[in-house]
Amino acid sequence: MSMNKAQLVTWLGKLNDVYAEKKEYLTELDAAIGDADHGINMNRGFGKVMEKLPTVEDKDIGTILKTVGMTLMSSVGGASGPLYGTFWMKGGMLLAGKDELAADDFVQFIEAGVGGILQRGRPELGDKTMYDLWAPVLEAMKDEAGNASEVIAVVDAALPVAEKALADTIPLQAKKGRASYLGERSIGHQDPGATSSYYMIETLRDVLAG
Amino acid sequence: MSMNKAQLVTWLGKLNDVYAEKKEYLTELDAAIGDADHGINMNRGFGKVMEKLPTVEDKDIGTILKTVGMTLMSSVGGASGPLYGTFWMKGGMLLAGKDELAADDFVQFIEAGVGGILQRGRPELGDKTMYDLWAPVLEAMKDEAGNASEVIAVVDAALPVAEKALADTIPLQAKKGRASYLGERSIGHQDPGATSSYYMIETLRDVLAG
Amino acid sequence: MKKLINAVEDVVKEQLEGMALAHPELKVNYEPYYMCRADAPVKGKVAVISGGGSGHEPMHGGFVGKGMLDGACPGEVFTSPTPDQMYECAKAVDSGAGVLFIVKNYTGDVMNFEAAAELVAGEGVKVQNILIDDDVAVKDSLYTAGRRGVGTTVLAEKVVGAAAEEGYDLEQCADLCRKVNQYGRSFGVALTSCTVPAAGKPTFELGEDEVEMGIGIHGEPGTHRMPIKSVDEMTQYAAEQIIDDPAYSRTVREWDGEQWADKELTDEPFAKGDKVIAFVNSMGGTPVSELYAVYRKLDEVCRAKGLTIVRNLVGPYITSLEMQGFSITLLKADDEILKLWDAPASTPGFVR
Amino acid sequence: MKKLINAVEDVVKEQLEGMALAHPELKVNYEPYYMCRADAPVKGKVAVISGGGSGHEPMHGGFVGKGMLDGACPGEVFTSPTPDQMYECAKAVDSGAGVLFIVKNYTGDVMNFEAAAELVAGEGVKVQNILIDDDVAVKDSLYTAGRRGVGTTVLAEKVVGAAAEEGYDLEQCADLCRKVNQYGRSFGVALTSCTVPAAGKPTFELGEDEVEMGIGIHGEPGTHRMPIKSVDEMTQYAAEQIIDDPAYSRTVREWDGEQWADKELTDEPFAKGDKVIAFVNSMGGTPVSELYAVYRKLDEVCRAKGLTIVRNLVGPYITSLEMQGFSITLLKADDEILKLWDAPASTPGFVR
Ligand SMILES: Nc1ncnc2c1ncn2[C@@H]1O[C@H](COP(=O)(O)OP(=O)(O)O)[C@@H](O)[C@H]1O
Ligand SMILES: Nc1ncnc2c1ncn2[C@@H]1O[C@H](COP(=O)(O)OP(=O)(O)O)[C@@H](O)[C@H]1O
Ligand SMILES: [Mg+2]
Ligand SMILES: [Mg+2]
Ligand SMILES: [Mg+2]
Ligand SMILES: [Mg+2]
Repeated sequence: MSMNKAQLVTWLGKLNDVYAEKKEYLTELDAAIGDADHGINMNRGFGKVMEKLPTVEDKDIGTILKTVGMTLMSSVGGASGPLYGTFWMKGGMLLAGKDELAADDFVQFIEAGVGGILQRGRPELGDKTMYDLWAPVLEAMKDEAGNASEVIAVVDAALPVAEKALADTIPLQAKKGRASYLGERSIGHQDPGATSSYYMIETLRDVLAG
Repeated sequence: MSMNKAQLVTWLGKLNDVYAEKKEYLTELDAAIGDADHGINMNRGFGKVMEKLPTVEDKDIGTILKTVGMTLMSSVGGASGPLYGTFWMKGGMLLAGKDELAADDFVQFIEAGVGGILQRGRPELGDKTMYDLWAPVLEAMKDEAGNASEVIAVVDAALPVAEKALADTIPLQAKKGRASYLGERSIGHQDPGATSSYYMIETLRDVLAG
Repeated sequence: MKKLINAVEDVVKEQLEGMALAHPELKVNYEPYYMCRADAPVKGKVAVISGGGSGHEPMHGGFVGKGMLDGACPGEVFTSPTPDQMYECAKAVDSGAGVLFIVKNYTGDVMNFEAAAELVAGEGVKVQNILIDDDVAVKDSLYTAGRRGVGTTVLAEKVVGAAAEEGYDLEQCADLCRKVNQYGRSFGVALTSCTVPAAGKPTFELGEDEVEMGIGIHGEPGTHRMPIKSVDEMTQYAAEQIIDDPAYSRTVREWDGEQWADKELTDEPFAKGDKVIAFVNSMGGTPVSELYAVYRKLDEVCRAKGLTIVRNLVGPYITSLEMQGFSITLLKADDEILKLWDAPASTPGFVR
Repeated sequence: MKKLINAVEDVVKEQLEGMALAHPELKVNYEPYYMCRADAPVKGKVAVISGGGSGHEPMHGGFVGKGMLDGACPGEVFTSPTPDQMYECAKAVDSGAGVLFIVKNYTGDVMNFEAAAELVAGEGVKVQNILIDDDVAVKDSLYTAGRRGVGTTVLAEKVVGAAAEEGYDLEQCADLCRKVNQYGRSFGVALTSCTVPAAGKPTFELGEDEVEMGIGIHGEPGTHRMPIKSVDEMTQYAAEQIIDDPAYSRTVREWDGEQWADKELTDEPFAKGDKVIAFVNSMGGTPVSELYAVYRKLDEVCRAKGLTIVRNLVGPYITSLEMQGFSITLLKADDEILKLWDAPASTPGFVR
């Protein structure tokens, strides 16, 4: 089964709920190694997405994704704003005109999005950023999509990888973003951006599972 | 017996000790209804008096008193600086050329000094200031001097009056100086300036008693 | 006590040394303390001098320079300076046109400046003492030492300084200063206490959720304490204390050239249609960003009351060490005051 | 949390409204947030824009005006602004001579300004992004996001703003800004933490006797904590971190008109005989009086190291909300920089 527009809209709505619920938690993660705003930023951003969504709900998936990206870009701020903004916008540019996504389309969206993160933030593997989650997730998705699988299978395959990648950010020393100023003191904390990225995958899995 | 120059010098030296010892206490009294500096001010002032004293010790009593007044005037600051400065200076102007003070001279010194306080601060009886101590003290001294008494008797007569007048400042509401801003909240506290004035009389008594 | 200081007894001296190093256009004298324009005396110009306890910086030392003060006399922290300071300062800056002392109405300041005026007059120098007593938190003058001198002092130093620069003579400067004082009213709010270095601990204790209303500038308690409210509510309260303040009468003592003479003064209340200069001041620890939230509401309250803010000043100008809090000053501005307010000034703490 | 605020979500908006009311010479836009000179675009003049999280006031909004910035883009408190702000601001102030973005080196600011530059360039407007990365507390650039942009930003806005006013073209402005950044170094010390309104509690806990050394400007912890020392000791430490800092190399990304290009930059260390502009800054809650104690010692250390302070700036210019503490910035001053430093400026937060 492919992923349709209704599912995309549900995903965004649930993400908004999740970031509202996890606002404090994400902010606490960011307080430990950053500046205590990541939860506030994500919550503000997806709140804005909810405001914009009704105006594009009946448009194609590409338009919706682009709108999400532009909205995040102009409301989240900080490091995660341009990263997530670019992530969704790149997907939107790629999927212009589509009303549903096959597994291949979906993986291309993620690949384009991760490419956007790379271009904007120039993270390297092990820098303790959201990229440390997206890189293995993208690999897992590609592998699964290679089996001519469905979107839900692709996400299913990615979820345990994401879970592990998230935990794997804990022992890392940050080398990008604000957390890098802490040097060795950044070790032992889970990366906030990787955590908010993890919720994207986990929430999508819930939506697709129905 | 009259009061001689050596006794005056001893008095000043002992006053310096007293204000050093009572620095915190006077400051606490001032913290309650003023700005927490009276002890610091008096201590600084008499410290300066000690520095200046050697240069005038062999001069006449008038010169010594004037020097004390000018030194306090230019080192104490706040309200008490000009008040005590004037107090001692007025005495000094009156007693120019003298090397010892008969009871009459002494009472004239105090009378001139209190006149200086009145002129500078324009306190009224019951305003909760040092004047509430000096006014009855001056009366008691005059009465005793009227009996053709000695300086020590004059001071002896004044001491219990001073003690009572000091305690009597407690229930008063301040109407002059910083404490007046507290309105009714100034009631129940002993006036710092009256307290430092009380030490002048008490210390002189000790000196004269030998 | 967390402060950028060395030994407590050197605080004032070392801060003056820092000012002297940073501002060669000032002359700093250490025995006794005063600072003055390095180019003083300025020929033919009335010399304007102020002073008071330290701890209110940039006032007064930071306002020494062309267009404001000729000299300033700093006392120990929160303790008024002594007459010898004003005397020496006056001698250093008097050009023959006389000296105006701007004195904040605190018993200590008043008496020390009076003693100074007598000394200065004794040397044949023309001198005038004008009081600033603008703090509406003090209601009566019969049972207190009268209203304290607070925010209006800064505005008076600007306006009278400009007048002296323009050639006003001593009497004109004194009249103008008296008018500015009578046209200005202030009210202050403390969010935190402050610590006098020599004392080592905060002057008063304030709960985590409390503010002190109607404070002066020496960390003294105010008229009352209340739970912290929104900036809108606190601003409205402060602004109304000022704007609704009725006529205020008291007796002041001024030097008439020969001796001290009592003078009855009555400040008229603000009236609908008045133009005002609005001054929102930080007590030292409140950042300028928060002052703009005060200004926002103040503007609204003024409009509602029929006052028009025609100029403003927002920042830390008359402070109480590191105290958090703010004060509001409104000064009725006639054409003379406005023109002088707009005149150039070049000092460490105020540039126009 | 004791602050002069209403609802936490309105803090930035209401402070901007206050600024707009107090400074009619600025235009404040709310959707999205930016402020610019009311007389922008200024014909033929390069437009200088900066921006960053709020909470550092008067920087940047307080530096908008003749001789400094054409526009400023405030983000939420301590959160970098978003590209649409810079885009709209640039469109409002560009006169055709192009736009210079002065960007403090924080990942968020860098990425948002890069996105903005792409948008602006996409409209055919000439644009340049120049980074400020002057905080010597960050030692290496290989294992971190590189040195943070702190005090030198203020000096760059003054100097480059003056250059733009004098007719420098975009490339000259960019070259000058890069030079100022390379000539400037800073170090900061916190005595207390600060509270982001939306967070409601202090960002870090600091003991009654502790200070945090090597801080940035967002309440982030520094390089290390130590017991509070005398102002002389803390100043000496900070000054030596700056003056003894060796050559510093890193790669920056600049827009070459078509695309992003990496550039290797090396800042040379200070050398005996250098003239410097010394900037002693309050983090917001430290009063100016204490800054002069810092300045006093800084002057001594500079002399001992063979540097001559030829100009100075002392006050709260780049703050972290109500944090107590200070930072020192030294900027090597050649004739070009000095001339532009001395040029007039007329903004809410800086007047010459
Ligand atoms: N250069 C970078 N590349 C990729 N991700 C980054 C980079 N820098 C920071 N991040 C991510 O951004 C997150 C922080 O986001 P946020 O707190 O919203 O922004 P800021 O750090 O500006 O306050 C980090 O946890 C990290 O995952
Ligand atoms: N107008 C006045 N007349 C007489 N004594 C006064 C007057 N005002 C204040 N005092 C005295 O001065 C004392 C306070 O002195 P001090 O604390 O040194 O000065 P300040 O109040 O300026 O800090 C008061 O306790 C009171 O006795
Ligand atoms: Mg963050
Ligand atoms: Mg006192
Ligand atoms: Mg005092
Ligand atoms: Mg942030």
